[in-house]
Amino acid sequence: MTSLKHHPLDQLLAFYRLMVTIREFELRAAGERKAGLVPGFLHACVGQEATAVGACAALNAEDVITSTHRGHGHLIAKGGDPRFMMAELAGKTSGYCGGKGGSLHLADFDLGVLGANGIVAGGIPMAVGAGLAFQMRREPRVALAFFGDGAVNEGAFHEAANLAGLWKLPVIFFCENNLYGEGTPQHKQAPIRDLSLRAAGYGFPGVIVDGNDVVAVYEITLDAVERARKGDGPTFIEAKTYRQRGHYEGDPMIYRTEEEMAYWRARDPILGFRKRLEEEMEVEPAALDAVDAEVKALLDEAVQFAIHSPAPRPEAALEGVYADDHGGRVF
Amino acid sequence: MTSLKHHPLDQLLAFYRLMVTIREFELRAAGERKAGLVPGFLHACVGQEATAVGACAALNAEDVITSTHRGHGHLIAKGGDPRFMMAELAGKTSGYCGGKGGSLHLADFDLGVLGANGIVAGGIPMAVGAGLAFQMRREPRVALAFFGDGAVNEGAFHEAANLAGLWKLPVIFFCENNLYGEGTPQHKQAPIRDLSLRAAGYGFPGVIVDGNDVVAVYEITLDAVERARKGDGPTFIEAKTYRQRGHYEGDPMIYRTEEEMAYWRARDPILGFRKRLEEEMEVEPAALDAVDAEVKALLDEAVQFAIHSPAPRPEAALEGVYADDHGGRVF
Amino acid sequence: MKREITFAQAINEAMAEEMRRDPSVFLMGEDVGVFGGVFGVSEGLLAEFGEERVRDTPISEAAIVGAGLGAALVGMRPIVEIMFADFVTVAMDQVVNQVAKARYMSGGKARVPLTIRIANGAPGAAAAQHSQSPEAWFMNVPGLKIAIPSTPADAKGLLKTAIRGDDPVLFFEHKMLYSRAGSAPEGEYLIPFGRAAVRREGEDATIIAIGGPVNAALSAAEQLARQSVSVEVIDPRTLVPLDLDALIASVRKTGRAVIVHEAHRRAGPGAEIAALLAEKAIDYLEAPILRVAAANVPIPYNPDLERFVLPTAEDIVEAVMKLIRYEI
Amino acid sequence: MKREITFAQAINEAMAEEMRRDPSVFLMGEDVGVFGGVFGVSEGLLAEFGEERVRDTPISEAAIVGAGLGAALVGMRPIVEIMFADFVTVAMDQVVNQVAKARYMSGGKARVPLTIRIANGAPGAAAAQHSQSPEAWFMNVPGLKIAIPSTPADAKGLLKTAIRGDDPVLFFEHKMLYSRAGSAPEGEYLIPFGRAAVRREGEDATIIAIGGPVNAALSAAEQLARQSVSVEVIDPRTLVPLDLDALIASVRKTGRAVIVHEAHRRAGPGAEIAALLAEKAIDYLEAPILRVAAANVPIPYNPDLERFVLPTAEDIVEAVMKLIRYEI
Ligand SMILES: Cc1ncc(C[n+]2csc(CCOP(=O)(O)OP(=O)(O)O)c2C)c(N)n1
Ligand SMILES: Cc1ncc(C[n+]2csc(CCOP(=O)(O)OP(=O)(O)O)c2C)c(N)n1
Ligand SMILES: [Mg+2]
Ligand SMILES: [Mg+2]
Repeated sequence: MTSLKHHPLDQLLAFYRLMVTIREFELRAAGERKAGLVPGFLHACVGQEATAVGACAALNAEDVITSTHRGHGHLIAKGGDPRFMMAELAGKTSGYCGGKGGSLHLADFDLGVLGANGIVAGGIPMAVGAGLAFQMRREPRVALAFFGDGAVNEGAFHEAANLAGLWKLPVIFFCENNLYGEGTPQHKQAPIRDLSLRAAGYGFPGVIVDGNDVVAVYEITLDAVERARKGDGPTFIEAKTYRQRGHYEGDPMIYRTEEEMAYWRARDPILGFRKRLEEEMEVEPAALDAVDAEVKALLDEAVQFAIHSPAPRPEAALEGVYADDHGGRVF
Repeated sequence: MTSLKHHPLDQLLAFYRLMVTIREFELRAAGERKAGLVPGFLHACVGQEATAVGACAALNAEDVITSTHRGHGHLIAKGGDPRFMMAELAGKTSGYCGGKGGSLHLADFDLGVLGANGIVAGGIPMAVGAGLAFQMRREPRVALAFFGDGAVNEGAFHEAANLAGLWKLPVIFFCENNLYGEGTPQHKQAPIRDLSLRAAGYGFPGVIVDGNDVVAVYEITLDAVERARKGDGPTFIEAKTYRQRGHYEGDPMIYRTEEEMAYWRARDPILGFRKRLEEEMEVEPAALDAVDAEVKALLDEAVQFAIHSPAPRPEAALEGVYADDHGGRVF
Repeated sequence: MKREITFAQAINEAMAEEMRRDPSVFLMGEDVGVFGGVFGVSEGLLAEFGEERVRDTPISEAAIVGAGLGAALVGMRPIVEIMFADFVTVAMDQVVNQVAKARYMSGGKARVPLTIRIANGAPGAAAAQHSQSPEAWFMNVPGLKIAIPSTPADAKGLLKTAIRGDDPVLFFEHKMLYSRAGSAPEGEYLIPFGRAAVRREGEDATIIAIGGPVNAALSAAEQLARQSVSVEVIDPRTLVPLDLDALIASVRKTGRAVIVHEAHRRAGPGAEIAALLAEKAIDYLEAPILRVAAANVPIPYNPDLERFVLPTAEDIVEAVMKLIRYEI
Repeated sequence: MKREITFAQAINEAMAEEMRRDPSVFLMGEDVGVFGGVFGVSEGLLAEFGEERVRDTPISEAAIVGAGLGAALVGMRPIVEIMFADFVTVAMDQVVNQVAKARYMSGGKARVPLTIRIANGAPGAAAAQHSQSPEAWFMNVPGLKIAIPSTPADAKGLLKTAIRGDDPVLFFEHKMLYSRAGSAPEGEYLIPFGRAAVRREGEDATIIAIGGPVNAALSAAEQLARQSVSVEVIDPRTLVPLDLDALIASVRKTGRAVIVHEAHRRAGPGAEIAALLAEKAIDYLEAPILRVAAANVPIPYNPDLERFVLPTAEDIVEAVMKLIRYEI
């Protein structure tokens, strides 16, 4: 386990706050889905907050990420505003995508979030393209692609990894191996347990990290970012983690055992980190409680913001398809 | 280098005959293309005869292969009749596909040749499916997929390899690494030189063989076949070889040097093997000359057969799309 | 005997019956086994047929479809499930270049008894990558057959025909139909391809409705009946082959045609049907051919926007009334 | 100044001019660099612009298209070449779900200045996997624009517009056009999307011809003129947006329409055009709308069979004559 002492307390507290924000966002979103504010699919990343936060903490504001169907955490970690996120989930005009994208397509180009994605592995080539642009323009930026253990078996991952390895692009392949793709366990999706093994076939390093240890994730991503900025090319980071909730909200979860879930809940990335903050960094529980309370207030506000934001006019459905729609003649 | 002595002379002579047949077929086909008998694209495998012959010799008649755009050698090695092949190249009814497929789509299901393919890597999943059927039916058959070094960067290869590795299917991934995909050298297509490295990512062995040594190819494929039949799953065989002619007939070949070509011509699989037959097995040159002559006669006959076979009626174009075309209502 | 079952159950039953009947039939796809299919369509099949014949796969659509083809070529009758039609894009080469053409390219020798089940349509607030209806792309790919049932009975009868046939079939199942119940025969029941069903008879206009929106068409017809407009509703059931004769016969009778589907309007299945009518039935037409279909924009997430984009019963009523009122 | 250049040279020139003008424009694809493109279209570009901006790629179409999208999203203007239209199938998800929808899904925020050049059509005896014309699939995918030029001048003018625009464009180049010469302006020359070109004026019938077969349509018109049938030939040049007004105006004048393309007839681009005419121009029509297109079978290898399947000038003449002789 990495030591917390090497890191400024401020930063550690920021990690904590972000992880709690993500957790709280997911729980609130799930609740609001039941309550009817959120109409669409939700894929919560509860249990995986450390990967999002650790990885994005290693990036600069100018760096970009591509995300997945389970992307709320990535966006929050990259600076996303829970208000605009919740409003998007509610399909409101004030949402990140004006209500047209929903959870699966959250994007904020200003924050360098090129988009969540409804297609497993669909966003990975995009990250490679961003990395290519950065390399061509001699910009010291990197692109980080988040994806799951299931995505590693899609052709798009493979082609993208090969291209990035070949051209030594500043791209980080960040795999959140949470042991399942929907209801199918990872071991029934690939014949290997350590997916980072595949990196060797693309000519770049593959490393494994405890995905529930936010500092470890941060440190290992920093290394990869440095490599990428130096022009040494991609790194495949495999973060071993676990999704604590269903694949989607409403998932009956018939495919896994209570023991397994309990095992992983005992390794919860937030509770564990909180404990370490208290023990290793001697943070007062009250200080952390205060953070929790602030986050709750933030999320209260986000929900209120979403509720009170206007719904789009139905005709807005016809806008935003093209930069130039030739006066509507393109429809 | 493997010793010839371990193999019956008959078999070695059969290898020789098949390799010469392939070479002769390619040269005649190229000639007939210039002469006008063959209208379509041709991708000759001159220089790669040892891979086709060595690999297919390790298979039984009931085993199946999938092939590529450079598939004449594979078909001949699996028992294809040069007459029906040449007739297909000429677009005649007596051709393997009745003139509808041409070089790119040669297939003979009776011989277990599931088809050449115009799509790079397109046939690999098919081989996996055949292997799946064999496994499900408890048949001791294997499926071997031929593909090139370029194909290894397509998503279809990756997905197919993962599936075969996962399900331990009786499939052999046979990569003919001839150093180029069209005009682009292998080292500009992937960051690794030994593509067999990728097998580890799919949980099965990857092995390398001198693809210009027919006996070595035969032996290594036999091992893979045995593994597959035992239920131990796939093997990735990477055969290092070289295509001596253009990517296609007519290729200006501006992308490679005369030195490189000369280097590989000096390692010609047929000339080398012939020399070894003469030296190690003490075969009389005259005996080999006789084989050459017989093959030439066979190819003369094949060309004549193609020339004198009837062309299809134009309306035949509308036949053979469906097993049941609902009295034509499906068009 | 008829009884009420859901569309999903009908599909389940068709698969189960065919798997019992023929050991070469098997199912593979993502989460079709333990999970029973994300829409519950394959529930119980794993228990009855075991892991070998009800196969959970990796997320590798190209490999799965290609493996289905390979297995079919050596004598199996695979059923491959594509969870959302949007994902067929990752298997597009296998469907278009391999599956569809294997037979023709081999000079008519290959037999490809492969059924690809594809869940299409908008399930509601699923946004642009989980709501598509790409049937028309495949109508443009000779070598495929396309079934698109709208009732449990048709789903059962057409799927059994698809599985037993020797040609590759894309079988589109609209997600909003899965939970709809309807009567469907027990046991052996096969519906031939290429026979449209007249869902309702009428005199004043023909609605040709495809897949999911057949129900909207029927409710539109109901509303129109109250306004004394008598509408015939025809469901082609298979797009390839298409029962053009039935469509022409109806248009000949009514003189007016509205085509309804959930695919985007531009170059959707309705384009082909309209073009065929404009070629073969123009003399019978007393008014323009109208299409009621998804607007030419990606499907938005917000349900109000989505409703605005998708075809509704009101849109159909309006289109029919436009034709009724039309004067040359 | 006008001079004669080939279609391939026109495309080359458009790319070179735009690359000179804007450093964010670059080209990537299989063998576009050292080889100069398998059809020679990018000859000389590597020498002028270097390996960074003229990039030979691995055989990984999904990654290439996706990388083009990613680069576009962060400010580049990539041109991606798909060597044969048949191969766009392996990149289908990227084109359909990512490229086409990126802007809409982000609420109109993404800018996707990406041009995907695709060689379509049958080059002769190339068989079923190297001869396809899949334009119509993409007409059914909102978010894309589609250009399909038939002359060197149009190729140049439309490609420059595509590269400079902020929307993703699929740019279809018929392989048989590459070596055809025609006059084309030197230097700056941009053609707006959505403006059809009247290639020949006429009174008796309208031929709407798309891409490669525009030439066959013109030669059919020539033959028909000798039989005193005056035919108007219209080339839409872009399918999305489509210049429907121009098509309607012509049909209004002639009363007869034949649509010609090399895509398969069923659900090809002509289906949409016929459907639009059947909706908006039915009152002007004196005869059925006919389509002359590839038959609904995979493209066969044998050249005689291929000719039988593909649309020819004779087929067009026959279709026009059928309309001329048509009596209601
Ligand atoms: C191409 C494609 N196939 C299937 C799906 C359906 N699907 C959505 S998420 C998912 C599982 C993804 O697993 P993984 O990559 O491990 O991510 P996780 O859900 O575990 O975060 C599947 C199969 C999809 N969205 N896209
Ligand atoms: C999907 C796809 N992309 C591109 C092509 C064009 N193409 C045909 S062969 C070839 C090179 C293949 O290289 P490799 O796999 O090494 O086989 P080789 O030609 O060397 O035998 C390419 C790019 C194709 N046929 N299919
Ligand atoms: Mg997972
Ligand atoms: Mg090669």
